[in-house]
Amino acid sequence: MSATPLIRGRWGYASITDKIADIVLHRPTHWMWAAGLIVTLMMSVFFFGAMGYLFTVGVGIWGVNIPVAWGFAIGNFVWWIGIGHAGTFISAFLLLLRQKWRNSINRFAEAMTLFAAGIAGLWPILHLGRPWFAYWLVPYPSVMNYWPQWRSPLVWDFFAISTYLIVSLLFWYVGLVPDLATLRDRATTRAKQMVYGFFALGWRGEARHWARYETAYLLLAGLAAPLVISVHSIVSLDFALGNTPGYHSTIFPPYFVAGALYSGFAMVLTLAIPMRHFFGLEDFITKRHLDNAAKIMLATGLIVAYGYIAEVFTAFYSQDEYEIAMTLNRFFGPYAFVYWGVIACNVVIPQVLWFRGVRRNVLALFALSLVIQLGMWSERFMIVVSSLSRDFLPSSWGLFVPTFWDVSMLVASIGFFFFLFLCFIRVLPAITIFEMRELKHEELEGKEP
Amino acid sequence: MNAPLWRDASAGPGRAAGAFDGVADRISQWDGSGEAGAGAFALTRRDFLKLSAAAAALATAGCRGPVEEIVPYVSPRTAAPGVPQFFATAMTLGGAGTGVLVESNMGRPTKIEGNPAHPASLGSAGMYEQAAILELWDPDRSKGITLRGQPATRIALETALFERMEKLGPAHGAGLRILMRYSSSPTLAAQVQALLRRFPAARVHTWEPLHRDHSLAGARLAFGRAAEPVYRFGNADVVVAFDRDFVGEGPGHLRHARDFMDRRRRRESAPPNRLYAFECTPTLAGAIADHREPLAPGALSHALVQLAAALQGGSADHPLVAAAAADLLSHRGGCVIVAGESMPPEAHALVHRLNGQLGGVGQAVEYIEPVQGDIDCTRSLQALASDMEAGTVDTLLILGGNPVYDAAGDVPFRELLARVPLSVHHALRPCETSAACTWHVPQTHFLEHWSDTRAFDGTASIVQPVVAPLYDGISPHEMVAMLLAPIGGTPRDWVRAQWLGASIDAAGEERWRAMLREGVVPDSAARTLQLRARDIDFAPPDTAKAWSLVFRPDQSLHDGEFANNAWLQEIPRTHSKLVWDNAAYLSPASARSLGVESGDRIEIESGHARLVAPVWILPGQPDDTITLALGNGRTRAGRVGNGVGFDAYPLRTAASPWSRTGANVRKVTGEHVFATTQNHAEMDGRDPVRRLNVPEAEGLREKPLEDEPPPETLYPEWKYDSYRWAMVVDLTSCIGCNACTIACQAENNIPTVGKEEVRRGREMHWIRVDRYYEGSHGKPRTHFQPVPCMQCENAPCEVVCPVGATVHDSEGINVQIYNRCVGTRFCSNNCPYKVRRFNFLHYTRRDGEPPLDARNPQVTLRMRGIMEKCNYCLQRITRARIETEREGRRIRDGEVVTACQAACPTLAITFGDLSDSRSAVSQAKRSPLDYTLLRELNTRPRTSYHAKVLNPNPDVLPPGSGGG
Amino acid sequence: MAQVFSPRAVLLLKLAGIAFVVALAVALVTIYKYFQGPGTLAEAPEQPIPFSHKHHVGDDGIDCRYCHDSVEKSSFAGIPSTHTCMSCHSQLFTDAKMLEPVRRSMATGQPLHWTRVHALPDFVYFDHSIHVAKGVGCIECHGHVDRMPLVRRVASLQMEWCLECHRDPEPHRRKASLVFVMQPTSVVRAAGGLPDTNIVSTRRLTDCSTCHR
Amino acid sequence: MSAIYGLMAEFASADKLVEAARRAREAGHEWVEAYSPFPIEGIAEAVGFPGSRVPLATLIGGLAGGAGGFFLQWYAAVIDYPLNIGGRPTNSWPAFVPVTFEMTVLFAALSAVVAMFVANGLPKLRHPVFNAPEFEHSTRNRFFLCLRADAPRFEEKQARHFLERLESMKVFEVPL
Repeated sequence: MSATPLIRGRWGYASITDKIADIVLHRPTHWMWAAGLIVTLMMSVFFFGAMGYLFTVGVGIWGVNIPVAWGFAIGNFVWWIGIGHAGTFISAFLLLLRQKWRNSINRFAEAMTLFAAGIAGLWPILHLGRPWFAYWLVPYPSVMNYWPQWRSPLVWDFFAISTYLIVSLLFWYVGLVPDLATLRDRATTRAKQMVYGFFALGWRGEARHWARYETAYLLLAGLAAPLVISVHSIVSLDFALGNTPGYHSTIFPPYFVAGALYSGFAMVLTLAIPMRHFFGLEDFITKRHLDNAAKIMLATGLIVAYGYIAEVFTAFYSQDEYEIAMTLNRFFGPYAFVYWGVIACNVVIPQVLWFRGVRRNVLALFALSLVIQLGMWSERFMIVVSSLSRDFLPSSWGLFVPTFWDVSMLVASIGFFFFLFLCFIRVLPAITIFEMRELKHEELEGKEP
Repeated sequence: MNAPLWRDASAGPGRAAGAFDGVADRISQWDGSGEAGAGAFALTRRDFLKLSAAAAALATAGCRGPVEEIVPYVSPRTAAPGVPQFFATAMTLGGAGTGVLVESNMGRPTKIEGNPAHPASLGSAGMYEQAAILELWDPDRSKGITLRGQPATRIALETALFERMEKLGPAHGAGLRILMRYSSSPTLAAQVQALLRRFPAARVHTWEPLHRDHSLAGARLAFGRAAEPVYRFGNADVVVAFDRDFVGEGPGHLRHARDFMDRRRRRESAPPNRLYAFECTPTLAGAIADHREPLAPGALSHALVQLAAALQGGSADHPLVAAAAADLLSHRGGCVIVAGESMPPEAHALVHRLNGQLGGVGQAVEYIEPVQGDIDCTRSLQALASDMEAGTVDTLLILGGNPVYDAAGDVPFRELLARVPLSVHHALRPCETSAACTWHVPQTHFLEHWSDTRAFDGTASIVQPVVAPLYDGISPHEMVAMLLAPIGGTPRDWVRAQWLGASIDAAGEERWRAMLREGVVPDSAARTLQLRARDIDFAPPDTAKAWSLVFRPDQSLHDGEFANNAWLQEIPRTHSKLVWDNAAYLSPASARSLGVESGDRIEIESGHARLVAPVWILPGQPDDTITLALGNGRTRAGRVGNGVGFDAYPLRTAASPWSRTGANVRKVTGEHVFATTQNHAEMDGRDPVRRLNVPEAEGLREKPLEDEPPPETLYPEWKYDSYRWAMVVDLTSCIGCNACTIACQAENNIPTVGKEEVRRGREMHWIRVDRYYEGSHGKPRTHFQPVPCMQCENAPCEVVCPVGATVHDSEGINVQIYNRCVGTRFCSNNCPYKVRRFNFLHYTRRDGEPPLDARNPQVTLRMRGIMEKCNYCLQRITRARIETEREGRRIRDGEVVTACQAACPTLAITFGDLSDSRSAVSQAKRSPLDYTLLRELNTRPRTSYHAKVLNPNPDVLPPGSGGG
Repeated sequence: MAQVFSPRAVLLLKLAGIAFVVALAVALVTIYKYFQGPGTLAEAPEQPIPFSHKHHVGDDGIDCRYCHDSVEKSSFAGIPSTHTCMSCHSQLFTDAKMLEPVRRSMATGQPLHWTRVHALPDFVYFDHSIHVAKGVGCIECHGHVDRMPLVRRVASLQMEWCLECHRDPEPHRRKASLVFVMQPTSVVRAAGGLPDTNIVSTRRLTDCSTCHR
Repeated sequence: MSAIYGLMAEFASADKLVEAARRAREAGHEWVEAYSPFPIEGIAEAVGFPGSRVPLATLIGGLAGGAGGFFLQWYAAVIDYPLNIGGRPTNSWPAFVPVTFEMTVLFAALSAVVAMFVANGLPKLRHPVFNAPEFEHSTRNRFFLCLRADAPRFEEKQARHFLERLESMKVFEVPL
């Protein structure tokens, strides 16, 4: 493992605390942050306006049809939920694996997870023909004596995603409590003191509290780890359990999870790189962090690539005429450009990550993270749309053409995501302060690996 | 049964209230009309009840029952509010009547089906008959009399006409002209005679755009008198068709299809019949033919001449003609040659002679008086035109029809009308012609008036109204009566008198009731004429080199009168699968030579007329011919039909109504966007349609098509302890006519979605007819396959629905619970047959959708965001179940008939209960030809198919002949 | 360092918390109530004529079918025509103020507009005839109309209510000939009025397609 | 003098705090509380923390959630409204697994967090230690040891004397 320290430069408990807390408490608003906030706010407003229009007119405003009954909405859903995986993965897995470098990135990664997963959760509802009845997926004793249909992967989705959201929120909040206490004690105005104080729940860092706290946190991590895997596996079952050629495949769960982390870590970089720059956090989020994230991207990317190969292989190995036709259709059909785009963005280009120079080149990583996210979105589109467009009976084949609303709502949802994130970094400490102190402590103890 | 019927039929004013009760949550008290309220309830969610303005107008108009007694079709049920009743009547199209049964719910006609007792129907109904219900409810119908576009009163009209008649009286009516369409109504004929007796100098003209001048002229050539052939395809082992789509169009086509397919299905007794089709534009007859040869119009005549020669013992250099000749000769007495209207009169004469020579006459073909009379429309219209030109026409009464739009291109009818001082247009809807006339008089729909009509074989039917005129319509008989000296009685009396004389005796009354009840006048079929065709020599001109244009009626719009009918507009044309459009059909080769693709535009110039039309490449179209469908491009059809497609009439001349040679064609810039319901035409080796030839079919007796047991499953078999509904579709019998699709649309309140939505792939038909090509693009073999829901026992759609909105019921039907559906569309993704339809938008609120009153009250109207699909006409099953349960017995085989099954002219669809091993469907399932679609997926469909069996001549191997 | 929260602040927060919980509970109950539909013992709605079933059925003992004449033949029980009313009231109470609307209706031919008491959801297909045929007494769903001066709804008409009987019809059925007897089914059954018809399959009764299509 | 919550000593480093806590316990002081800006290894033992029962709560929560989840599905699909879904058995238990799993995780996580807060007596917005001067540094860079006055055998003078002998930066009273 590299020798570069996880905290660069000469920092003490106090200075770490002040540095991070002041971003929230004292730092004057930067014009770029303000500009970003306004732009993304406008996009968010459009997003909700579009929803209103969608609800009044119907999903017909999108390009969906028969046979392609699922379009952007489901693709976006899968993509967002994928992005929403990195945070909890970082917090949970890396904690269990004693990866100390997680401490400086887990807080904002978890926030990212929450926002992404939240937005992801919107899409299936927007996608419904009658969204106002979405609550029928919730089991409750109704006057109809009728229940959800438990064999449907969509019901599993509902449970998986809501569980994931709740657990991630708990995990994130529990992690926040000591830092909220810090902000409470450093708050300058009464209001801030009250607000932070309220959410800090009167935390006072007593030894027994810390002991129980760490146990609970570890348990949460232990629970969240399988949860992360389960969520995208279940999402993948929406497809794998279908009989459509291009859906019906056992490779989906692992390959979806890998893809999720792939895009998730890409998003972490997309967020971390500008943040560390604008808020001068280079000493906490060091190149070593970026390097590690890049390595994980490389690894998950290779798993995804394996998934692509395996799909093609099984198609021809199985000699199933429908699978073969589907594969050829992906290669040369009307949506071939998407497929090759996916291969380029997710498989070919990311191979540059083998080079240390690239992994430590901030700009290169940033660009790459965007490429990968584009690639992963295209992959979702490829799976959802091109598979449906040509299934069993040639007579029912058809194409999907996105409409203005398809595209604009996707873009707007991205804007909404960044809006939430921009708010977050000015309201809560984007880096776990107490864990940084702990890290410093261990460093002093010479325990730092 | 007077009182109850009368009550039931007259449950009207209440009904209007009823429809609104839905909103106001009140019910009206008039007998049964409360049910209408309940109907409106059951029928729709509350928000559906906010009717479109037009529909509201209708609802307020309400439907009073006709004032006279009308007699329902023999119905197993006792009349009660909420129980539909059936009335027999007849629809006239192109002068020939087809018997129909009209389902009436609380006095509101909601569906039209065939009348089993009627020779032209035998229980089946075509697209036009069924879609006529939408014509009745069309909000664009004329709402009142207009004088130069301004509302006028009936009094005003009557006075105007009366004065006119007074004025014309001295001149014996010189200057009075009536322009009619083909009519086979004895009553109307009698009225016209009376009129001519009063005004000897008056003239009656006839114009039917899809006239039968050629065949009538041919008969005159052959027999020296007009006659019409009546075919008995049941007696024909070999049929040779020259551009004659005898199963798809023209008087009696339903009957022809039935006879032909009955004969073909009877494989056991006799060898199946064989059909040779020499035709230009691909038609249904061509699709079911064992051998089809695409030929340009000129070449067709030559082929016929060759055939004649070959039959004379000469030789034919066209191999298929030779084969056909040989086949005909070896089946003397059991064969027939049929020729289409597009063939020249000489060709018809020649065919008559050949049929006589082959002994077909008396067997497969008989001759009768033309039911619409001996009329030459072309001459008749030209005569009228020249008189209008000369200004000798003073008063012109146009009884139906739309000559301004559909007169031949070289008859400038609009301009000529301007020279007529008083012109009265009497039609269902305001149209191009009414705009050019002084008066427009709303006509009653045939469901609103009394009349009579004759079928293709002369059988007469009484047309009885099942609902009082929705608007102040005037029936044709009343219209003519206005010109006559005032006579007593009502149209009903006139019609009755026509058939029973003035006598009101009990016997007569009983006969009258029987006529109305059965829908046919007993033994009224025309007696056959004994005719011998004389020799005529037919030397067709050399086939033209340049492009030849072919004019055909639009498969959905007929001559254009159905242009405002959304159901018909959205029915895919059988071969091109185009909707809401017509196109210039080109063969692939011709398209290549012109350098055009489907969607490109070409300019066609012929004579003085020129036209720009979008191209659609149609496999099976002969090279160097362009087929143009008439009936599109209406400008004053109504909200639905305006500006759909292009108008081809201007290119058509009186002299050459069906084809023209020597047209100039060039590609012009611009793209046209077509909407088609099927994007991929080949089967890609997946063989959804299994084909075999007779010998192979015989072989199946030992080894059925599907002899291995169904694939293994991990799950225990689900036990079905009561009825097990199932369906079999026989692909041999299916002629691809779309009757099932319309029937389903009418029965199940299926909305239309419009061109743009179809283009997006959002059509709603529950049963679609897939069309596949096989073999070369130039001369493909065409296969049709109706695809409803397969009602899989292991339904993939059900497993993925998160809210259990689609589940199996205990009788094995895969039901869709609309009020539970949230619209995830997962079920559609998981349906390998893609038979599920989704309301992406609020289609039932579209403009042009029928009003609530026209809907089937037994079926929920679906709002947006809901999935829907075929459910084996659940409402019909339920009705039967409730009735039989009340009687404490099981449903008998054949007691439940699905809408598609009822409509099918060839009985291709069998439906019934599998738990009864003697039921028709159980027997069908045991046939060696039975197979299920995508069996390897182990969805265990309840709907299965019988492979398509063809009977090609072993001596010829046509391109792309079938092979399982 | 000073305390962030004064005792008062803490107290307020606690109260707010309690208030929130209570509010939530109330909200849930209200929603549940809402979906229960209007109370099953709802007030009888206003009618154009205060027609008393109590009088006609209870006192005069007129058979249900006299007015609701299609109840055995059709999905719809039938609302009596003005003629039906007048068949008696052309002799009785001919000048009663109360019956003015009936006479007017008779004169003008304009139907009376009653207010629907038993309104099923739009997507439910209910058929009176089969229920009557299978021995489900009127009283089962409509209650003691013979004791109602003005008819009101006694059942929720919710799906759960329908299912209750469809899942186990036996206790709700009686001899077909006794359907119109205004006695509780239990009493009728005890008096030997056990059903003489049979239910083919109760599974069928709980099929979605039995009521929805 | 008014009643106090306890006596508090302030330290500059974690090790000193641990050391102090240990010594305090050895010196027979009970109810020793140690406050630190981050979790310190060994401090819990030093102040004599017996160990938490949060894991047990989590286990129970998880099991309950899982069992409840499965029962809900089984009851709804088999008992309450059995339906023929695509010809599958009403008790399609393999299809019930995902929801069961999610419910297990959900309830385990919830009970872990709830148990932790409850055991810690949180939320508690007001607490005497917040009265201690400079206590705000306990969330920054200072470490505090508190001997509670209400402990049995607490004797203020002796306690103050003890604390002053530790290498603390300062010793002060925590007023109630």
